[in-house]
Amino acid sequence: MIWESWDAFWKMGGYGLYVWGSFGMTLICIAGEIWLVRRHRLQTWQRLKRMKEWEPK
Amino acid sequence: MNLYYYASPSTFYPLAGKLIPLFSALAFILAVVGLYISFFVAPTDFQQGEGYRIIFIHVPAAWMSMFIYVVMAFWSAIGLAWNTRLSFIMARALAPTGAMFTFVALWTGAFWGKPMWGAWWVWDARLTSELILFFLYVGVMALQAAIDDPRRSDRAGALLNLVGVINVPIIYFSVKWWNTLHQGSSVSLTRAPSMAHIMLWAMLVMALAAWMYAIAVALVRARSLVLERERQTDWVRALLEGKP
Amino acid sequence: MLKFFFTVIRRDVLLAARRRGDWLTAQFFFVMVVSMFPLGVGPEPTMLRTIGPGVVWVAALLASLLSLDRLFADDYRDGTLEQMLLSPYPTSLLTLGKAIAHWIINGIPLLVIAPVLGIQFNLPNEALWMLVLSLAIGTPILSLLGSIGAALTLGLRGGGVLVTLLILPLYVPALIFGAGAVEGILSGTGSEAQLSLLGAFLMMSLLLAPWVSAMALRVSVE
Amino acid sequence: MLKFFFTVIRRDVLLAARRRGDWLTAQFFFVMVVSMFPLGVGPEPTMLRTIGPGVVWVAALLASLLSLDRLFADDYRDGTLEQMLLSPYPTSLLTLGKAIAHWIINGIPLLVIAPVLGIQFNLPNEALWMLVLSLAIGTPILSLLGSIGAALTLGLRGGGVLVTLLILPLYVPALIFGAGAVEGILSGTGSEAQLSLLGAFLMMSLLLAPWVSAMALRVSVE
Amino acid sequence: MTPGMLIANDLACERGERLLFKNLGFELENGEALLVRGGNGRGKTSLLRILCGLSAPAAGVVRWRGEPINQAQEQYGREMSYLGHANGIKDDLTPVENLRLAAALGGRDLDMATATTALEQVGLSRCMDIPARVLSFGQRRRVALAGLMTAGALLWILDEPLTGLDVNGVAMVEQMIRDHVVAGGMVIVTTHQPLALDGLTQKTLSVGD
Amino acid sequence: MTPGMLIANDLACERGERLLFKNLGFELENGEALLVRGGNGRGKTSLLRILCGLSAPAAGVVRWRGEPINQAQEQYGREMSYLGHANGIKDDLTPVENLRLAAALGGRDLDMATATTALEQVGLSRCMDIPARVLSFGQRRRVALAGLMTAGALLWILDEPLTGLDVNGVAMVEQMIRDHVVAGGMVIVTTHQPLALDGLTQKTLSVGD
Ligand code: HEM
Ligand SMILES: Nc1ncnc2c1ncn2[C@@H]1O[C@H](COP(=O)(O)OP(=O)(O)OP(=O)(O)O)[C@@H](O)[C@H]1O
Ligand SMILES: Nc1ncnc2c1ncn2[C@@H]1O[C@H](COP(=O)(O)OP(=O)(O)OP(=O)(O)O)[C@@H](O)[C@H]1O
Ligand SMILES: [Mg+2]
Ligand SMILES: [Mg+2]
Repeated sequence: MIWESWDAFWKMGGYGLYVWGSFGMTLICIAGEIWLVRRHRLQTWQRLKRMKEWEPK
Repeated sequence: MNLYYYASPSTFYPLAGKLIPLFSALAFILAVVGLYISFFVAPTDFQQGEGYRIIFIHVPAAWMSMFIYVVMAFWSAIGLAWNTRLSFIMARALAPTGAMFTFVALWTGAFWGKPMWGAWWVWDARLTSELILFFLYVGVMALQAAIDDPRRSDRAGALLNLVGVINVPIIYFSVKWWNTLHQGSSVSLTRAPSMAHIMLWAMLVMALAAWMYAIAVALVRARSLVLERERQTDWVRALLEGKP
Repeated sequence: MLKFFFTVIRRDVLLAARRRGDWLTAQFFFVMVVSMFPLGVGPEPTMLRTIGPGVVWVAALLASLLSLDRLFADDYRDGTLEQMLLSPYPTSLLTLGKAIAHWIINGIPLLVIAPVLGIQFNLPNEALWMLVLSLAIGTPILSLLGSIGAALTLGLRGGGVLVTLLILPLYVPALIFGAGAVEGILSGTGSEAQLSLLGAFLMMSLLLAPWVSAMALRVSVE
Repeated sequence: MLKFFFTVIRRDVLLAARRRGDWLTAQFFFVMVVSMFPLGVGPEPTMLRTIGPGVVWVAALLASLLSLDRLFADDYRDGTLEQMLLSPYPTSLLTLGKAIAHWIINGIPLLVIAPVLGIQFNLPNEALWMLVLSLAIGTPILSLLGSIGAALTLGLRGGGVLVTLLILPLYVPALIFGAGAVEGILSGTGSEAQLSLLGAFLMMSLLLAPWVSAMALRVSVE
Repeated sequence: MTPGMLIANDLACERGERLLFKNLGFELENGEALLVRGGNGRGKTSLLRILCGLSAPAAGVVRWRGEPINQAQEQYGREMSYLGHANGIKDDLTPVENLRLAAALGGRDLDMATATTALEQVGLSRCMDIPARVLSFGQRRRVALAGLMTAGALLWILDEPLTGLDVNGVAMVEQMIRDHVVAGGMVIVTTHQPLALDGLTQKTLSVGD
Repeated sequence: MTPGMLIANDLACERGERLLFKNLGFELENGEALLVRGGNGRGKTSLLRILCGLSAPAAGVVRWRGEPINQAQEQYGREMSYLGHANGIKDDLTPVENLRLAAALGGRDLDMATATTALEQVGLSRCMDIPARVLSFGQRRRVALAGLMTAGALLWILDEPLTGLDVNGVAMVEQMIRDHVVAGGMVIVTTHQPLALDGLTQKTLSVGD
């Protein structure tokens, strides 16, 4: 373990804001993309299903 | 409509379905390992202190941003040459992920620059060309979004992609050269001196994780697109009976 | 009456929401134009800081100018403008509503983006705030004055020149006061004077522009 | 074949001559944008001289972009584009012709105006010449690359701004080499390198752009 | 319906160097239809635009309930509907949204159900939720007609309402006009196609030589 | 006229979510006219655009003299004329200039006199030198028709050529088509109005359900 304490870990030697700002934003971006992708998939599925039901036969 | 035209999406769909969990798992494991190395194994940099740890996310993101653009252009070229629907779909599915990585590279770069250079942004060659790459991504996505007809939108996007990929190196070198010409810039990219092996490894692992992640996300997106495009076919109709 | 006014606004915002692509594109245009300048003039930070406010303001002006030419033109082409002119309400209400909608759609996003661009030019924090403030007062002026130009261009074929001629000079005070306010911060000379002049200019355009553009519209559609 | 090509050019020039107003607008826009800068960034002469070439180049870029969105759009709306596509000649001839016509209409006037604007920025004589020269090589690139964007966005709502978004990043090398050539003169570092790179870029666009925009046009009209 | 009365006196219209028509006048009361006739380019469209107040005549005056229409803009705007060569629908909105917005701009409320019914009546039941831009030429015209129906105006001014309509569409427009006039409305219409309006009080006006 | 032959096999067309038509086919030879029928929004315009090569079918192929049209673009472009819902004339040019430019773009020479004669034939003798923008709806259509006449193509593809034309105009178009077909030309036409083409070899094609 190279960190003395968790506190030191979060402070990152004074660079906490920048390091966590970077990693945090990356996390947000990735989580957001995953959410969007899944929503897109569900929406497509539902829309296609609806369209199939409404189709004039 | 020949068989080959339709056959490939219908085989692709279930195959992608199987591959997605695999790539997601790989991405996750690699990310965990990579993060562990970056934060708990890699030592403090003697010049930049702990701030340098941003590199473990910044460099993989920057690599991916460029790599994905090239892959997109590759699929676009194939699509235009052989008129295969699946290639267009792949090109399209990659764009948002590429843009996301570009954004992350810019963001982390800025968050790195502030402590290192004292400015969020300087007009350095690399930064500038990354910004332009971001514009290129946004352009492709905006164009595709603006066109309703999928066929037209695929082709238009692919053409723009190709023009872009020819231009990217030109842009990169012109920007680089532009920057060295004016010696006014008081700061320059301070590279970490001979990076320790461990750092290199962490970066590689993280880059691999990003790569796996990109594949997984693009496949999910491609699957939705395939469903949408092939909705008239029997296999999609049969599929819709089941669960998502 | 009020309902008509709000319907006009709601309609334009709805249409913009339908074409979200267009709308985002306009904002990106703003970002890109600003980013082009350093490429043209070179990367030197102190010089960029000096020209920063001016560049952002000129780009805002161009962005609003670009989106303006479609303010009435789309409606004119598909015949909806005729229908709105035939509605029982005063035309100046229509023009005011459309100008305000234009500001909501194109002006407000600029306010959000501007500080980010300011950072690219290394503007200090107070200057960033002043940039947003001056744009907040200034962009409605652009929309209002611009609606006059848009109305005039409608009918007069090749009246294009006339509009650029008429409207860009009218924008000049907004540009000078707006960019001046930010530079006042940079140079430490303060910026109250410029801000209040900008405010007065806004009031004046708010009072006059809707009438003038209503008249111009009537003439153009004839 | 050649006749078709020249007819395309002649036609566009004729149409521009008919709508002289529109045509003047683009030139005015150029002048206005450039003149707006001293107002926005303040009157200091040395600073103006440094930013001069960049500002003129960016303005030229914007002016050519503005006129681009109508390169094919007008013909598309009234159905003449369909007719031209149905003609027995290759589409790339059409796109090349239209790009050249665009340059004749919008590029050449810029060359004439640019030195006058350069004077406003206190550029010395050799720099003025270099400005004209670099624009002479650079503006055809803008027309050629722009025709790709215009073809891609044909018929899309808000195509005008979208063109900007697609094409501005591609213009970057032209901007850098062009403005760089002039600044090379100002700083005494010479400008042959930039000029030859600009020339190479022109050659490349001349070879590729007409084909790409022909393909794009076919895709868009579908 | 409320009584109304449109009177045109001595109208003249000049376009370019040419006098399209002059000394043109008529009166129109409730329950009457006015058919404007004339070959291509005789000035029918120009006349209708004058009648609804979009352009001013070179001479003469148009009165609605005795008042010149440019002075009674508010009331006239409420009681008159115009359908021109352009359809006046937004490409980016669906037909339903188009109807509802048009109504709101005219100061009326139109609920979803009424709008849907009107669109069904003009035969667009399958195109309710696609943007108008992808509709065919005739379908767009039908959206405009549905708008006319929901506007509930007293006076209709229709410039070639039949362009692009198929046979059913033509019959539908004829029925619409007939119903409106029988209910006491007023219609001014121009068309080059035969329009079967037998049984109605019809006036005819020829424009141009 | 030179012999020609247009064959369409198994065409299908998809728009948005909907299949407009499929398995549509026909053959057309010299001296034959093809009437495309179908109500609003059935896909007539979409079919004609496929036939002239402006858009690609979802399935099937169109052949001109045995070759797929996208491979024979040059020849097909020379021998085919298309008139769509849009007129294809420039608003800022006079009718004469419009005709001459269109001819030049098609690789033909058209002298002033011929152009003037064609315009007189379609009844535009009084509008020769005003910009097309001020012409009436029907007059613009007539300019497009004059362009069709001067093009001298073998195959005409006409999408509702009668819209906006007055009675004389309709008779004129009928006569044009008749003359062209009798002289050995080929015509594909769609319209909602009755079109008197008796005495010609006519085929009919119904689009959509
Ligand atoms: C917004 C700001 C930034 C952007 C857009 C950016 C962009 C990039 C790109 C595109 C790369 C990959 C280049 C390659 O692999 O050849 C990269 C690598 C790198 N960046 Fe950044 N960067 C930014 C800020 C910074 C800052 C502030 C630092 C350090 C103080 C930095 C240090 C590095 C290092 C060390 C590499 C690895 C170089 C290599 O692998 O050869 N970057 N950056
Ligand atoms: N500036 C002008 N110079 C000369 N003539 C003009 C000008 N503006 C309009 N015109 C003429 O005025 C007439 C306009 O007529 P209008 O559009 O009212 O005809 P219309 O009866 O509606 O015809 P259509 O049945 O074809 O729609 C046309 O004959 C046109 O040529
Ligand atoms: N994106 C889309 N989504 C749904 N439907 C669409 C889409 N694009 C086109 N359509 C439908 O395709 C049809 C297009 O038909 P087309 O224009 O060929 O009709 P048409 O037979 O020429 O009709 P008209 O007689 O009215 O001119 C319309 O019914 C339209 O609603
Ligand atoms: Mg008319
Ligand atoms: Mg049609």
